Amino acid sequence: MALDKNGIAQRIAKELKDGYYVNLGIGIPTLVANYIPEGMDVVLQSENGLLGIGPFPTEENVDADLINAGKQTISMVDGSVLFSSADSFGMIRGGHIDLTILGAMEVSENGDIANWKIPGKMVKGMGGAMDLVASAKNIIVAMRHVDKYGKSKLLPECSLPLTGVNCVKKIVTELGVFEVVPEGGFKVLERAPGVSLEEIKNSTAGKLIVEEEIPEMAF
Amino acid sequence: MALDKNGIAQRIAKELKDGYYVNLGIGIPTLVANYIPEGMDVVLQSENGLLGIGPFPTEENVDADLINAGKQTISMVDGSVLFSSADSFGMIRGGHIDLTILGAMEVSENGDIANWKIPGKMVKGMGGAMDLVASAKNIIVAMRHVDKYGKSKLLPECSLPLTGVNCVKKIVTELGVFEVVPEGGFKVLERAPGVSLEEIKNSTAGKLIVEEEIPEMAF
Amino acid sequence: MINKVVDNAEVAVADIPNNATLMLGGFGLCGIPENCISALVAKKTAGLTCISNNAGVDDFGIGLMLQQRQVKKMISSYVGENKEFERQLLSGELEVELTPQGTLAERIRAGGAGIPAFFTPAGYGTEVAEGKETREFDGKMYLMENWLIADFALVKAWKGDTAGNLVFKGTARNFNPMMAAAGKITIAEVEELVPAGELDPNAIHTPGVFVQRIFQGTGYEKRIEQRTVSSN
Amino acid sequence: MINKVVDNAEVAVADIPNNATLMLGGFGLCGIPENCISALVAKKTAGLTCISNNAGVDDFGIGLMLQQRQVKKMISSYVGENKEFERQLLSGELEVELTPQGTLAERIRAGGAGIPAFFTPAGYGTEVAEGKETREFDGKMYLMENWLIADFALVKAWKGDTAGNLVFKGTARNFNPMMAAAGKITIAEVEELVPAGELDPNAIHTPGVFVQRIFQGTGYEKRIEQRTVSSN
Repeated sequence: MALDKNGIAQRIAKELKDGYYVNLGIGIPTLVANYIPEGMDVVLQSENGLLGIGPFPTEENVDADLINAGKQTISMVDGSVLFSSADSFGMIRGGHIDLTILGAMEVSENGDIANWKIPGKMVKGMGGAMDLVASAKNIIVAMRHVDKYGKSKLLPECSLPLTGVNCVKKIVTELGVFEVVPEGGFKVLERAPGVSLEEIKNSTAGKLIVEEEIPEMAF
Repeated sequence: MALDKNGIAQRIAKELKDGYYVNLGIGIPTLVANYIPEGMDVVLQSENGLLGIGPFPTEENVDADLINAGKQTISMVDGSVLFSSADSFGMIRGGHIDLTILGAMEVSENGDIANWKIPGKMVKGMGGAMDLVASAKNIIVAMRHVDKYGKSKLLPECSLPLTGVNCVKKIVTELGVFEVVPEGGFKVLERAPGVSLEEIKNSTAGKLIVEEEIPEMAF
Repeated sequence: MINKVVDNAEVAVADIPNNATLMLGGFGLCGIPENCISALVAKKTAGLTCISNNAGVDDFGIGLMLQQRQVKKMISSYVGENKEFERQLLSGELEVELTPQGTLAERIRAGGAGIPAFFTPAGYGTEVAEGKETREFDGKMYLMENWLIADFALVKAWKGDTAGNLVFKGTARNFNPMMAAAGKITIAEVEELVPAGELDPNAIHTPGVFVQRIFQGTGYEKRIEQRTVSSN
Repeated sequence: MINKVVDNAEVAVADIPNNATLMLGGFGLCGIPENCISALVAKKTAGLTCISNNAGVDDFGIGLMLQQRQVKKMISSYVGENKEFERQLLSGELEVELTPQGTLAERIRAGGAGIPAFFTPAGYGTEVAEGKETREFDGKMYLMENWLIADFALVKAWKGDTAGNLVFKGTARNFNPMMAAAGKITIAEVEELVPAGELDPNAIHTPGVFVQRIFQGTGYEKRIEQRTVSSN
């Protein structure tokens, strides 16, 4: 059975490692925070100026001066630190964040990503996405495998305006886990529980690489 | 009578204006702090990371963690603020310091300055001088008119390696006050008490501009 | 220490002319100069170019200035959450320059620090790089971006002193410190104004040299965009 | 929070190899990593390239490493006050790259912030500009300078916590925060090490993400170069 958005987040959480500093994008990536394994030290960065995002505050602790990049009220943890936007993106651009997890509209088989603009529709802006994808050492995309019209989002080439080039390393969708390989192509690493390779092939427009028996993902 | 170094400092202090942020170089410029007019608000910047230099500390208040750019122990005043070297030179480079006063080995009639290196002798380095002269809105040089061999330091062209080009606006020496005019040349503004124009002419190798009766400086 | 205190927002923004370029601090509605925006709305200053990460919401922040069509151009990284903005943009009444958030922050920082241009990887290979110089360093591609400087920077701090030193709180810091340094004239509004000497010199975020005018603001609403809470 | 604590300087610098590029914080002898320097002197690591504003004095700071000829090259802005340094430089044993102090600070800041190059006016028209690209912006001439990144950055802070967050004191801050960000591995020695959560998150100068190892130093001498006092 294909994963729901929580399932995608839960699978991505398995990519976390002890000691990682991680930037989580808006949407499914934000949910990853709910699945950080007990006892694992992972520090979440919010690009508007906080390292060490805590849980949402209780009603009486809501502070308008403490929000995340999605403008949600948040809290801090022991060891949290606050800084300016310039320092925050210095941290990002300088490669100090171990992992960036973000959503996408399209990913191409050479790792290009499009996630900020649909021509002809209202443009909201790229926010910090271009800085993040151009700078991160490791980028995992969390997204639906196909769009609402049934069109594959894993493509030979992106059709939408790009956010960044040659940057996505891994993709987790409701159907499986995919590695973007250096020579180009989506290498299938895992199938979602009950999802067939056939189903994945039918939903993927880009070059799919199937090297051996593909295991079902385990949680 | 030609001025001593305190006299030069005292004359330069007359160039200060209320509300100025000022960077004082090592040597005679440091003495200018002793002649800031009573009641005038002038804030002194130390490029190693302090705005608001206070007087030297009393023996019991000496703090090894609080020094000026000349490595002297100092104190702070109410409203002082500490920052990093990058922020300090951002402040300097960004044109936020109103006046820079520094010493020189040579100044040319187009405002070039040489004050960091004598070829063939030990080179100590330029420290912050190149940043200061390239960035300051207003630069006053405090120096002896001639070197110890009697050679003029106000020259058609500098003979020593340059610190910066077209930057010096005014020079105060033991003999007088000189403006470096945009078209090139040292315009005599004031004579030191008892110093004749003849004496100034004899000590100046660069082009001297004497437009009218030159007043004796008053304190 | 030099005293930078003015009475209130009206006095502070009185000489901002039509067609000025402004920087306005804040991320979303967090850390925005509420008092200065109100004063500009009352003053009806028009033709403004506003450099701000966001454009407020329909009825708060820069949105209030958009309602009155005081803004000619926005330089921002993200301008969602604002219907009136969308209408003016689609009708051509409003010009928008979108720039990656980190590039925006760095361009403003560069403006304050006297760095006219720098190289960043953000936007390489995208439409953001169109018309810009690109260059390879250590095997990676970068594009050149220029500094931003404003006629007036309007910033909001938590505490400030009479010498203009500022301390920000939480994530309300965001773009405020860089903008304070990049304004030819910087106006700081603070929740609490104290005499020079009361703030810890070691914990000041913005040195007073960058601030030309400071006043204690009133009636801060601090509107929250996404109130998210967890149960006890 | 991730725990970055190591036992002492010896452990912290144990894997610094010969011929490594180091950054060492401090201005003069103010804010230098005394414990790490002592450990490197004991370890006799050689062939080092040291990026540091100054080179210490004959018998303290980096001067101790010069005595043992552990340093191959210095990148600094000012290297006076050191006879042994002078001797090695004149005899050709030591290589020196002099760079304007603000350019040095900005190159290090750029290294930590992922900016491979930027333009500065400092040194234009001087020998510092030789071989460098120059360019005009808004009628003023600038030269292009590149970032600096080190294999190891050795910084000294006043207080630090187990997560690597640092607070500096007085003018001992100087080059330390930028170097902390520009080291591939950053080692911080602090006068007082506290548990994560004890430092005010709003008043931390260096976020822990930049620090890989931290320890509480011992026996700080904090030598003063120019002890100047005024009478009461």
